[in-house]
Amino acid sequence: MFGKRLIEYVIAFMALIILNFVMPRLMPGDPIDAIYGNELVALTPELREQLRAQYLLDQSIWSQFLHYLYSIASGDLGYSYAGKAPVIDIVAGALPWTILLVGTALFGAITIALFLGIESGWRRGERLDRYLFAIFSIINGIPGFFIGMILIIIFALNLKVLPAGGAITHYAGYTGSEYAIDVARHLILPATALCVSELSWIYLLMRGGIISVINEPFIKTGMLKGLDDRTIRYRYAARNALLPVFTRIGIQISQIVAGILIIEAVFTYPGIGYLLHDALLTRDLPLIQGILLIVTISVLAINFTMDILYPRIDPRIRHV
Amino acid sequence: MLEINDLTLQYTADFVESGIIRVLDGISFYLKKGESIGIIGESGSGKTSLGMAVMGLSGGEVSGEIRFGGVNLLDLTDEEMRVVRWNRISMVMQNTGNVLNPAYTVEEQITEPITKHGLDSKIGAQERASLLLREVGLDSDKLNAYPVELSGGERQQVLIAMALANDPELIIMDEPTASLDVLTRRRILGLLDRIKEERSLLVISHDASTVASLENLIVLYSGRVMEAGKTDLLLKDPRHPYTRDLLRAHPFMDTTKDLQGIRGKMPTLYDLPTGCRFSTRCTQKIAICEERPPELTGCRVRGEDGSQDGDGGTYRRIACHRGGIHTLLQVNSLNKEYQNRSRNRSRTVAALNDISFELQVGEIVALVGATGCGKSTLAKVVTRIFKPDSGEIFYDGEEIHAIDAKRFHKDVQMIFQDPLDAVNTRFHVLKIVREPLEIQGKIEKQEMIRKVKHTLDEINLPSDDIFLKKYPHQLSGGELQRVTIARALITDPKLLIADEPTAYLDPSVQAKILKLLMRMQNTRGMTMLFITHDIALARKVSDRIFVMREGDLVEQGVSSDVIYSPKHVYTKELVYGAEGAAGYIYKSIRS
Amino acid sequence: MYKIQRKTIAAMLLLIMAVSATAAAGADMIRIADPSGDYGYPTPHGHYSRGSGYIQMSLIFDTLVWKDADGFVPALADEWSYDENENAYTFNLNMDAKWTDGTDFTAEDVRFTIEYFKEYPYLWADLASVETCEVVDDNTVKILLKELYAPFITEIAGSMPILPEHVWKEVDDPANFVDERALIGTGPYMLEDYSREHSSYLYHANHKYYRGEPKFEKVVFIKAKDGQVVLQNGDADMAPVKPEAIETLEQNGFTAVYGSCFWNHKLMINHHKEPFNRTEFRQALAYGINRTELVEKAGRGYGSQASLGFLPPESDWYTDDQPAYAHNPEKARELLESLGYQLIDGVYEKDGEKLQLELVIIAKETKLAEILKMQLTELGIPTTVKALELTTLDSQVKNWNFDIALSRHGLLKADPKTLINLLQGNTSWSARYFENEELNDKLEEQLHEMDKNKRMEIVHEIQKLCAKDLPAIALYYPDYYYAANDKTKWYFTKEGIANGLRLPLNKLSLVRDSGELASPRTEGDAPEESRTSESASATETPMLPAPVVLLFIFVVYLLRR
Amino acid sequence: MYKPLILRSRGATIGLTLIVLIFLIAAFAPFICWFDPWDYSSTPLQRPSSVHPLGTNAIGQDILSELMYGARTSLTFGLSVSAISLLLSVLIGVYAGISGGIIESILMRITDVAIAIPSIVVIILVAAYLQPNLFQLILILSLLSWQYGARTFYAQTLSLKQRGYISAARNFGAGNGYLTVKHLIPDLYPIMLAGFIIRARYAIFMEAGLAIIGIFDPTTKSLGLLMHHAMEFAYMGTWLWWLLPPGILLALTILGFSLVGYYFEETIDLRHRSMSSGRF
Repeated sequence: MFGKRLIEYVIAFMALIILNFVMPRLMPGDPIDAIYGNELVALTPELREQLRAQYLLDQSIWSQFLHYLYSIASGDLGYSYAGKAPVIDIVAGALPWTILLVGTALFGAITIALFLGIESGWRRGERLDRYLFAIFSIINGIPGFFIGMILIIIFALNLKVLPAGGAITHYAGYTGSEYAIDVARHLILPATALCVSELSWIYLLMRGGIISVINEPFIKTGMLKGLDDRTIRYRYAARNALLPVFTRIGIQISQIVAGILIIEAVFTYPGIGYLLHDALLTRDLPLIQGILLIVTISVLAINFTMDILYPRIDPRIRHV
Repeated sequence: MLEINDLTLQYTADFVESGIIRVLDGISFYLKKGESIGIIGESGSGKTSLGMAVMGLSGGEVSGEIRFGGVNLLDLTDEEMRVVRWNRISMVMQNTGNVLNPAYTVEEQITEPITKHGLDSKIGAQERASLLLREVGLDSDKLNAYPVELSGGERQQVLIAMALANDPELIIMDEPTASLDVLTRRRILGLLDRIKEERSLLVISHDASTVASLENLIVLYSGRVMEAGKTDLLLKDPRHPYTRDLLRAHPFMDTTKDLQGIRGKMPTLYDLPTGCRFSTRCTQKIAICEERPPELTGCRVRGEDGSQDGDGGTYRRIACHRGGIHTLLQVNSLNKEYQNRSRNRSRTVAALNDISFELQVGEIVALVGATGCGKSTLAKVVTRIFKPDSGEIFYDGEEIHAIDAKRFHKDVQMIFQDPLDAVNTRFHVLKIVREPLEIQGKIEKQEMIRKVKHTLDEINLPSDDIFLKKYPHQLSGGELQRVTIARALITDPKLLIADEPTAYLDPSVQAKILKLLMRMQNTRGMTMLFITHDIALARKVSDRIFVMREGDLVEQGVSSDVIYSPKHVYTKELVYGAEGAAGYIYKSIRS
Repeated sequence: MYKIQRKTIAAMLLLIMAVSATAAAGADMIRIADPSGDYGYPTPHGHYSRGSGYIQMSLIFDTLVWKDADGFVPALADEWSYDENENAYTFNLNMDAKWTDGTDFTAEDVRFTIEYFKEYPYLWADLASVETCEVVDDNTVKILLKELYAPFITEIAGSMPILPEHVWKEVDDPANFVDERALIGTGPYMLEDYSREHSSYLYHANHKYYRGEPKFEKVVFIKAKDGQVVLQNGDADMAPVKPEAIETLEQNGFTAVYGSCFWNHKLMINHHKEPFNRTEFRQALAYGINRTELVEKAGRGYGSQASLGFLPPESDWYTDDQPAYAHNPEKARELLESLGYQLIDGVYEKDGEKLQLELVIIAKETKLAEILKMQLTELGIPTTVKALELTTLDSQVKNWNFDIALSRHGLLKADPKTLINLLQGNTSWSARYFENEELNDKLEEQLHEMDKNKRMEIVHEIQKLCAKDLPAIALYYPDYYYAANDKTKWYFTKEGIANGLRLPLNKLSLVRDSGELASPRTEGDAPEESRTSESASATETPMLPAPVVLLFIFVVYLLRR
Repeated sequence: MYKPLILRSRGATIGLTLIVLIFLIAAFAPFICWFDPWDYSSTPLQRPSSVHPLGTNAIGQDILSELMYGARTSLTFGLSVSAISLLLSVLIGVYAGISGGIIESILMRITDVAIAIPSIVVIILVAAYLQPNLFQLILILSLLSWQYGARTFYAQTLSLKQRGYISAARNFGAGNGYLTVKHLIPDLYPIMLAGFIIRARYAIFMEAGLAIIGIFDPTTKSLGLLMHHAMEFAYMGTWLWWLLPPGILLALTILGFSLVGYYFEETIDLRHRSMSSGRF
């Protein structure tokens, strides 16, 4: 079964690679223009020749493709002429910040959302549930950037307690704990915005999950066993509602990616998302391709890991 | 040990007019230490809610008392109740797919209540879990299995093992044998027998055979106790119409009669009848039944030999305004003699010789005997066609000759052997069928035709004008017999006497007519005296069988008893002699 | 359990308070913010080709001459002269200049730089016109030109960074030379840190700078999406802002730095295609388009109408003796009708064929395009707008596969050489117009006319021809606003920095004496400014603890319950 | 008085009311607005006034009119994407389910692969190269969002196939076409309806998301684009009447669709749901 899933992921990956490969070649004019065409980059004839040779544009489409595969395999994602650096280096510089932001926000979002979702679903119809459900239903419709901007307007622009963007205070000479606090200060707003916008749908998912298991007989069994409420809520209801919720989170990883993209752009947070946003604005196509490739690999890897882990977590899947 | 007094459970619901759904209503019973008790009833009767109420998990408003070990469980706080659960009372939920937490292994689920209640360490609990599994007959390698890996029977065993985990004094089991195959079911029942030796057991089931081995039985209907008592007595001789109907619907191995459902539907919980809950389906209801619900009181019990005998009511209680299944027809010491005038010698022949019996509301009694044994005479005496020489016949408590003729014949109708003989061949169908109504009078013509059509529809005859205008010779034997049945049914009789109604019909038509009669009996809740010479036929249709021989009623009893353990020599002859014939009939019905 | 939750929340809030309370401040430091931020490694071959990249590099590497708000000022060369006979420029170099590794700066370095850039071309200094460079003595170099070349001082002497020979002579891959030694220059600042992922630069002062101690100990460039936010937040001292933000910022003690006419929105016309190949038609378009309205709407009033000879009125080279094409629909109609078009139901038709244009744009210019579309449609030329991806647009324009297109470019106030790029260059924003022989000749001629007045005349002629032929229609010049606090005085450089960069980030603002030289302050200014800054901080101080107090009250409330 | 079932649920009633209101705004935008949203004749960047209740944008267009027309585009986009992708889902899912054999395995493998592909990546990639117009964007998004639905309909078809009346119809000699048209599709209507609502919500949200990062046909007016333009001036105090209203309208639209969607999800017991009800 994993074999089959793996093959699917490989096919999906190949499909994206092919798309990456074909798009510039489908564009009108010279693919070099499509790949590097940018009014701000002066392409000298020599450079153009050099690039043509580099991309084997004078050779058959197949050898071009094989070469393309080879360069990807060897970690060469192309060269950003706007950024004057290999794409892989640029991406590598931004990746840790994204991981920090996404890690904090998603950890927060998932923990809080699951907690609230469980408590709210368990108390379905009670006041707490009604309020939470109403609040998060509304937040669910608000785009993340919107939340971000409002946070900026309140906390950065008016109250001036937190920075409006960036990841660190540049050259403030902080070291050690000062540096950590500085990073944390910069992290608070974007992480909160991302957290809140992801929180809402995970909460709704979790609440729905709890509601769908709350009438299952094993919940009654748990109560009959004289277990305390919390054990039943977490070991019985949540544990069983969680698994489908996690699959859904896996499915909706695209949404998370989009959320990151937007939040990083709003907060000029120097991660992959902002990089992509900038690359889109400057049409730095090698960089766009490279980032998307990295994103694809990450998403596929996460999904595949979840696929592998899932049966280990859920005995129901294992024996179907 | 467990004493339940006037337990009432109701839920508020805003979608109901009354705002209240009453699930349990005034339940009282007690269970002594070490005793076992079964609760049966159709689904929706409140059985499971009763179990949940005892466990304190029914939700809703609970009133009354649930005394366990002297303490009213309803007075306990949640925390205190939590300690009672599983430690002192455990419950085996109905074995559905998700009754076990799918995310944990069997071992984790068995040990969980032990460790959570702080009874033992984790290791100790694990040892106990493996012990328990062996006790319920499972390999201990199932400990590491997840619920999805278990078969239905194994799951039931695990559930029971789990219920035993904290060594409770009382175990409540909800449908422990539902949806199990025969062998597994036997294994589980065996397990129940072992368990009830050590602790108290309350088994909830819709299946009477599951609770057959328990000491006491309670019959629950729409949240009220209908009947309660010793299990063996109750199963053999149900006194409440509901109990009887429930058992009739249940396929016991030794049942001879075809299965019959209980007519009508159970009332919905938010729209309960004000009177007796069973009144909407009862075949013997009277005015008071619809006015107020009956109390659960002691009742008389019929002895092994069919004689009446009273029991103080401790072990046998019943909730029925009419004191249980009502006797519709009571015949006491009936005698009738014929003067047989042949060859100038007049001989007195005893056609009926000191006949006594009872017919109860809603039952089918087959009167079996050879030709000339006095069956038809008895029928005619009972229907007031002949007068008996001596003896009394009470219909619904009244001496039949004192009853107004029209009223009597409205209630007591008869179907005759030879349909062609029994109808006026100049009459067409409409006339034939409406004749009793015309005789009864007081009815509009249109209403009469409507009733005729309705009755014909009921017995699957065409009701169009062409058919109504047909004459008896235009009809087949089966059709004609149906017409006579329609004629008999049109006055809504309470007692139907069918005198060899299928004697002139070929087997396949006979089968259809019999099915029809049984269906009509069931839906209309009639009492039927079915007269036949064929004991095999009697076995299939009747609740009880009377055997007659030369004017004597030699044996009467529950059909299965009569068939499987005939007591009278003549009965034995009939039964053994009929085996071949029965086989023949069986085959012809199938073909 | 609820107690625990309350405590957790309270603890988190306390943490936020603690974290919020620490605020950053720098004393002898100036922070400059910009939305794009990253400009590459600040060496000639390492920086991004965009103008901002050049600015970064210019802090480290000095050129021979430089410009301030009023024109050329000495840099590495104290003085310079042109010898007509030899067609050569002679530069007397500043002898105090030293490389930051301590080595003396000599004439050899200049010669080496020219040779090096000939081998490894540098986008910002086209050395095609230079024949050779002779070292006269340690302080003097003479640069001989191949032909007469008017833009020499601007384009080469004023733009070419001088490299240290002793470092670069071994370097054969300058783009990837990111050694510390690559950062040895003669400029006022030295790079301390460059972070690509944060798009930030940190420079510290070169205390041995030959033109005096730099004004700031540290200079920081950071990336910020919105200039107003970082300024108001105190995270930057200088940033580009929206014109509308100026008022608010000025109330907060910031000064506006304003520049216009450096940048141009332009309508490209496919003059290879019917009917656009007809001058009258193009003129009709020019009359039909209400450029005042474009300034008012698309530029929200912050900008000025473009002149159709391309050079803006603020340029020294501008002439007003050219057709202005003031908005005149009647005239446009006249011209169209002269071409045989008839207005039927509000749409011009010729030979039964309705006029219908497609305006191709990139997404960013939607608003401008919307207005143009409405104007043309109203005139009787129904126009549709199609947004394309930039490369596709460029490709279509280059292949003459379009009707009209929106384009944009800068370098307007630079040396008139820019006209050649605009009219005959090979870029997608060039009109590539070769039809007019006279224009072709004049363009060539001005490049080699060393006499500024004569050259001026030729350039005026060119503008007239342009405005008549209209190979493309310049629409309007948006204004550029920056805001800064009073740490230093910023200005837009005359004719733009180096080749005409439209940024107010002249490094002279960061060097004390030259900055003061360039814009001497009046006596009354200083106290006023200090007062504003005081009042600004006075209003800000109570703002800081307010939320902290609120949070604290909330925490107390939570714990008490 | 008869009350439709859906109106007995408070959430669904609120949701339905919201959707109807927004539909009315969108449908009657040309009659409600007293400004042409393309008309730039007013002074740019005005504050709200009685003439311009939400002020004007950077080129002097009336923001309220833009908002109403924007709702139009957003709804059109959402509903079109929803309809097309639903059609694809049903076609592929039902066809795979009813055909069986090689067609089934091929189609479902394709579906699984499509599920594995992160759609946002494809959209950005394609948009970066093509700058698609409204119609193309609808197509692209539809082509990228059918897969989850296809799984659901496939599973539903499989379970429906087991039903007696399908076997009975087969016994009477019904072919796949007949079964699909007469039995399967009508049986799937409720799920299709729920799917349609869920998808529409997703597409409307997606429109906003894409427009905000600059991937949307800029020649149209949509809620997302309105916000995209508003963001540029957000920090100048204009956000209150420029950024907030489209944000709120979007949130309300999504909320409306969500509430109705929840109602359907709860009503139709989607036990074998693999359908993504999410936004992306």
